[in-house]
Amino acid sequence: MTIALVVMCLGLYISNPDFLGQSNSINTLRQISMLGIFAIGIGFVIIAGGIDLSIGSVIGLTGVLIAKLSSSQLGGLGYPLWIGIPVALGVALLIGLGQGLLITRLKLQPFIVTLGGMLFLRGVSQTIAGGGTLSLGGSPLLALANGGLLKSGSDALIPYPLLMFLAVSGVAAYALHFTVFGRYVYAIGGNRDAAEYSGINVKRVETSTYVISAGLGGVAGVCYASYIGQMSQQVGIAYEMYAIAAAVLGGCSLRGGEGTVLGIIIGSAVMRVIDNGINMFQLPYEDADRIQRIWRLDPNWTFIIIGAVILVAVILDQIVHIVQAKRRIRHASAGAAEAASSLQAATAVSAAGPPAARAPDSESV
Amino acid sequence: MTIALVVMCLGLYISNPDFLGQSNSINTLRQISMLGIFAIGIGFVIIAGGIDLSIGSVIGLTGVLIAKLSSSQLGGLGYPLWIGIPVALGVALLIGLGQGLLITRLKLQPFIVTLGGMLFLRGVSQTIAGGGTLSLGGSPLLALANGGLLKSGSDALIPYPLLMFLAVSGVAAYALHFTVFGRYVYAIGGNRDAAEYSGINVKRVETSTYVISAGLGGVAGVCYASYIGQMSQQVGIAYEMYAIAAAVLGGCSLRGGEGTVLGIIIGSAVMRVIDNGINMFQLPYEDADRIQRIWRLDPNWTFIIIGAVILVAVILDQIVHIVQAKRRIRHASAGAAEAASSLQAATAVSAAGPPAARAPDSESV
Amino acid sequence: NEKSEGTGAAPAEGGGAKPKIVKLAFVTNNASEFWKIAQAGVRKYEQESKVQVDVKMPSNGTTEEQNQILENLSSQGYDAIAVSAIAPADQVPVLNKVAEKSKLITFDSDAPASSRLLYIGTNNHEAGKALGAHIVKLLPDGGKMAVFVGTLSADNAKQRLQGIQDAIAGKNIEIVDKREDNTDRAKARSNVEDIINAHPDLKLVAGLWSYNGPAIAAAIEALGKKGKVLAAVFDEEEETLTAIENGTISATVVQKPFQFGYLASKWAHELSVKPDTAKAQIPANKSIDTGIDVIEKTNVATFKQQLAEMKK
Amino acid sequence: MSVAASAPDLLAMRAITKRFAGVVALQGVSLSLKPGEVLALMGENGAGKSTLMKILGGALQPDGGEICIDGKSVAIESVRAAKRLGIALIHQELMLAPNLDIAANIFLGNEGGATGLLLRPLPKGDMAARARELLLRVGLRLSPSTPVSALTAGQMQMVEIAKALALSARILIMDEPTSSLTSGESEHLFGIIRKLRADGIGIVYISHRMEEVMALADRVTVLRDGRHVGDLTRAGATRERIVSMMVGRELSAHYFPEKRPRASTEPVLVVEGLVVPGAPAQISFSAGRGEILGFAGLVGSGRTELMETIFGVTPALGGRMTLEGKEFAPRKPRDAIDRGVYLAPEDRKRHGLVLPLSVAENTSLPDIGNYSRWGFLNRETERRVAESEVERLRTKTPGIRQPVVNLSGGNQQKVVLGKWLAMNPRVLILDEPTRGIDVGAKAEIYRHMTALADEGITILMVSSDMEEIIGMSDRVAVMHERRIKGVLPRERLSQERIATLMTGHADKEDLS
Ligand SMILES: Nc1ncnc2c1ncn2[C@@H]1O[C@H](COP(=O)(O)OP(=O)(O)OP(=O)(O)O)[C@@H](O)[C@H]1O
Ligand SMILES: Nc1ncnc2c1ncn2[C@@H]1O[C@H](COP(=O)(O)OP(=O)(O)OP(=O)(O)O)[C@@H](O)[C@H]1O
Ligand SMILES: [Mg+2]
Ligand SMILES: [Mg+2]
Repeated sequence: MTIALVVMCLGLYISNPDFLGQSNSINTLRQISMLGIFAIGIGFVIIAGGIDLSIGSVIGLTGVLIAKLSSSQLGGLGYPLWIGIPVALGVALLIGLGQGLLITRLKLQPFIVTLGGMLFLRGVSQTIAGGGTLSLGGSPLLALANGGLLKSGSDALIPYPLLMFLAVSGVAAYALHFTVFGRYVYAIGGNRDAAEYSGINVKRVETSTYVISAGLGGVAGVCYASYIGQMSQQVGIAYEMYAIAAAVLGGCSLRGGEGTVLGIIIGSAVMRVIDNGINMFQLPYEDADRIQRIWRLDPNWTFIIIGAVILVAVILDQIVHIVQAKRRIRHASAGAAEAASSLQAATAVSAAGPPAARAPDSESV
Repeated sequence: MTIALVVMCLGLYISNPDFLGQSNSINTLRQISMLGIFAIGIGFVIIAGGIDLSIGSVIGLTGVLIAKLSSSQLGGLGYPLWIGIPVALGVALLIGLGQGLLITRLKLQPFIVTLGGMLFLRGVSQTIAGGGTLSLGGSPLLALANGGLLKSGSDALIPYPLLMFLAVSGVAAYALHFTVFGRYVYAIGGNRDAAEYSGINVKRVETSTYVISAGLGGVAGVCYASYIGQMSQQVGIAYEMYAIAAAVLGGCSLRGGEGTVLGIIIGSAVMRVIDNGINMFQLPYEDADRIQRIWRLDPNWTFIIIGAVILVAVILDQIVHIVQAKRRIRHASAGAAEAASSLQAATAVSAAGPPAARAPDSESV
Repeated sequence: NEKSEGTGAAPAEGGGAKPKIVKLAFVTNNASEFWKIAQAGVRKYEQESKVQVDVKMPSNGTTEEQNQILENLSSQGYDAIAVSAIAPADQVPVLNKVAEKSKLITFDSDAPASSRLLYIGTNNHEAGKALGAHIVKLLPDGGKMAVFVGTLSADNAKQRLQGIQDAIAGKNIEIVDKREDNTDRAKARSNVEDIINAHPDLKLVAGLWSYNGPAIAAAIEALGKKGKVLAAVFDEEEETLTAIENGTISATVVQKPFQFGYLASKWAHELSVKPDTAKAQIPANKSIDTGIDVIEKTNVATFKQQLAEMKK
Repeated sequence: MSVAASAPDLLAMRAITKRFAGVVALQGVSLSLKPGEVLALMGENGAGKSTLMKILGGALQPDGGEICIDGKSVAIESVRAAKRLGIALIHQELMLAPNLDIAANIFLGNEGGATGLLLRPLPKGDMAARARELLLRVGLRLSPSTPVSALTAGQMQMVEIAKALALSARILIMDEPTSSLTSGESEHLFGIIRKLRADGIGIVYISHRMEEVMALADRVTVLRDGRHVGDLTRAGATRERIVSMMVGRELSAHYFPEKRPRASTEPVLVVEGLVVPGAPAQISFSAGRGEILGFAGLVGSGRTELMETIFGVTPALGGRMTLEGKEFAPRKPRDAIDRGVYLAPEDRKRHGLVLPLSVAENTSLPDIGNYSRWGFLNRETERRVAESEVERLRTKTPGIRQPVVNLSGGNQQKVVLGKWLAMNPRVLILDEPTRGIDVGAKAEIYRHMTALADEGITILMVSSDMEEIIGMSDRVAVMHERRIKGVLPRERLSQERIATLMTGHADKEDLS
């Protein structure tokens, strides 16, 4: 996937050097950061073999709660942010806990629990916002998404969401790759029974992944509230799909047990660069009247491009993997195969098949 | 889930007898039918252990294609319906084939392939519709969703979509429960490798499930085109979620290998009765001024109710299952204890029903 | 012979047949802030006349959902239904079916081909033209502009855009890009940022849907392009008005949703209880124009005040 | 329940009862264990051995009865509780996370450091070092960072043993630890067990290999149909006695059929220069009509992967095969099955069975297309076939509609065999066919194999059980490091010769 990302960025830069201009780079980094924060959250759940469809609604609800509690505008209660934000994040964590407990204690399917949660929480957002919009106008929260460190002109070179993303990535990478907890997450995703029989408190660890997911959804929700400046139940719709796509592009398998934080970061970047690229891509040309013109993507093609890029990226990625695996096997059998071909090349069983793994059809990406 | 459905229907009938009135019953049945048709399609995929997120976009694309090819309105090409419908359905089948081949031949994850497909196809719809809306005004197709058999007043007692749904259910139930193909679908969902080792052409069968899913998505698309009367890329958005929810409510497991056609029918009915119930539910009361009033659900609560009903339904369903399983164990042991009085008899183990699984924490619903 | 409940202090009609409850419904095309203002109008009328008007909002804003709501209301025997049709041309069969049983009024978005009795609202094409005229004023030397919207396929978006295009025709103003966000508000903002970055010579951005205003204001401010990229939008979101006050957005064209709510309720009620007199009062063109306003820096303060009154 | 002794029992299980839906797995079973004792737990397939041990290991909860450790009554409500009490259990079925490496699996749930705190850092280096030690101890020469998904069943089994050893438990339960190990590796394990015994560890040992029990056990407890039928001391435990207690009647302990005269030498399956994907050498051999060709080799010697290539699971990269003189180049299992070449895989849970499906559905799976008309399931034939296989192999199941997930390990294995026996094989490949199968059923299976061979069916039998290899094979191909080191004809079969070849010491004469 890294290759795909580099190719995309290069292509976009060639087509439009503004792609790597200061302003667009900062914006894209901010977008990647906001997606990445909750994609990492959902990554924990996916690696442990679950799924969390409610994360988009959690993002929305966190923002709506903050707006409701801390906005000084019409409809807001006007409490200070240091009340609004912790309460909203607390609610997010409780949602994760509730869903996690339903899934682990009652042994319900994560898909349906978090689908129910997604709808329910969207309804809660809608009710809190009274079906309308809550404005955060004038709130100091707005500085979060828009400000940052190292001011240069009107831009902050390191937007705060990027800092938060780096912090989240660091902690997540540590937790997932260097702690006992992370080891358990992988073990549960790889073989739940084996984990259970090894004495791991599977339910607790699994529940934690939902708490982490919802918690990071909450953190992302704070960022989005700040970025959008006004909240309604519309915010966050379908975000779970972007997060899942980012995780899967980054190497997570929905069967569980696979994926890395770095991969998810790259997956998030791919998703956001596609989005940004659709707006940035351009081709200068000269029309029949010899006027210099710039060709841009028709907005109707947006989805075609997103879909096609995702498909092409996973297909290429897979082909690279298959070719590598084949080469490795060929290499291992090199001596034998040569001797065989010299022995009776004519009747030789054709050596085409890609016997990637031991299982006849293990899938990847 | 059947119990949940009956309780819901009863409650709604008590609150508002119009719920079972002729007009509402027919409307609700039509809604159930249209959802049920493609929920059964996705059911094949889910039982075989896959997932199809593109079905909503297939529904939209089929409709858009029919409108483009056969509408006599602005933007339509005006070909007769007997060209438009088969072409659109053919395209749907080809989409299913394409996705199925990508998933099985390249061993890509179904989630990401069909997510890419979902976005791509929505873009195709949008491009075909030129970013706007294609009207089917005046097309005889409109009679499909609105007409039916047994006219009574302005209503047809048996709307055509219901007939189609019954036909689809019958054929699907036959295919899934009474044919070798259906057995293979369950085997693949239960253990893909073991199916392969048993000589099942796993790739072919799996690909077929995607073809079936897309094909039934196409059939549903025809119904929706007729029902809505105009098509744009907006039609079908999020329908895959309803279909998956219906299948899961109806007893399919997203791990594969579980589910029945009857269950999916009931799941579809639950989903649609919730939707309908939100509009039908009412409580008459007298307000402070002694004016007769009717309390209805605040529209902002829609999602809360849908989400809550789904959650409550699966939780109750699971509790019923757990209690039943316990009772069955107790029952079995009572019988066995008697039998055990003679050692010989104890060897003949009672042949009672399906027990809970051997794995420490198998999940259901 | 139904017993009236409660204490002895029963109202006069107690003991006789209960007065029939008039069932009235006001069906919007989605759930948004805009309709909260309309709802305020509905509530005001409810208080004045002591009837109940049920407000229904299709949460997803799809035609299918609205059709279902309409069929539902009609099968419950509603006396009058007011609706903002999502896809007027294609909902004619459903609307006509509803009109058979109930008094049907349209508001906000008309369905002239149906047998509705009356339309209350404004003309989105005219509203677009009004904004377009304002854009021409803002860009006397012409220049490039971009348009942002949820989905271009929506009727009101199409009409507003057409209005703008009609007004700027021949004025050397070019629409270089149109971007959809599919109601994702974060995308609404990042689209504006991207497009401003992709077109360094962009002069003006226009937002067609209500939340595009706040998104545009936030993007322009974050990019430090205030004054360099002008903005003209629709509707009266809070941030939009604030942005007009501080000059980030030049103007917004607003409808009068409160009037939709109030007038639609009133007509629905009157058509139900005294159909003959009410029908006689329907104007010949079967429509009541509630008009539009262009809000600029000069009149934004007054408008905000009025709005606050209405939302109370 | 004799064995009175002065020391208090390390472990005492009394009147344990366990019911499943449809089955009473255990009824009032008692068992005791002393420190430094090896207790063999014996019983037919489905007798309740694994269930009893899972209760002890905290993986199942009993419906009744009492468990005492050091004379104190304890409740073992989870695997964690069992570990706290010093109980370690090697499960009959492989229980490893395939996505993790060997070291991670060995220390799963036992990572060390401040216990209880989940966010403590993983002592990776420390674990790798200790894993290397443990691997050495069990005699597995692999790097601790090898992913478990790349291991063979035998290697995984040894990882399981290392994992249990890492716990330093007081009570060690081994549920068929040697079912996929060869004699050399088993011997190695016995060495470990003897050392543990000397250290005062109490060991419960379950196996269907009688000679192991004779060699190891201090005492034998026998279960039958979920009941405790009795204990035998070392002195009183003879093969015959154990077997008759297990099956409830006298049964000849000698279960290998009479060696029959070598069948015709007409070759049926000829393999020439076959390149198994990933293997460093070509493989050639041929198997004749009615021949049982055994494949011996150490764990990981490449027998399973060779069989999978012949069966078309991982198509060959080169070389040539002929079946009855005609080209045979399967690209997928269906190709092989259509030619009458069947494989009963070694890992029944992964490759052999669709666990949620019933006994009948699993039995009919490969063949159902052939006796169904127009794709319509023929349930009647399915039932008949399944019932006759259940009867033939004496599979213990509450009924043919029982999901196989609920059967005991040995009975699951019988279902795997039954599904191929129900069809008409030309070449039957059996990879560890009697893995986890009890003595009575083993004899049964051997009888069937002989009968099939007599009918002219060629059998390739991979086995790690030396007795079985010698007792059943007409010839034995011995593999080492993914090559065939030699093929021994029947007259030259001996344990020593096979063992020499298995460890890579070629013997010129044997290169036939
Ligand atoms: N989860 C379960 N549900 C239903 N029945 C079960 C379950 N687990 C075990 N059984 C039944 O309990 C009985 C005892 O099984 P167990 O696995 O203890 O046998 P075993 O003695 O270990 O046999 P084997 O030698 O084949 O491993 C069997 O009849 C089996 O079918
Ligand atoms: N998918 C794979 N990836 C890497 N190595 C593999 C894979 N499959 C098999 N191997 C290696 O191939 C070798 C042969 O394995 P195989 O299963 O054929 O041996 P075996 O003789 O059947 O051993 P066992 O008795 O343990 O089953 C082993 O060294 C194993 O590590
Ligand atoms: Mg067992
Ligand atoms: Mg093997």
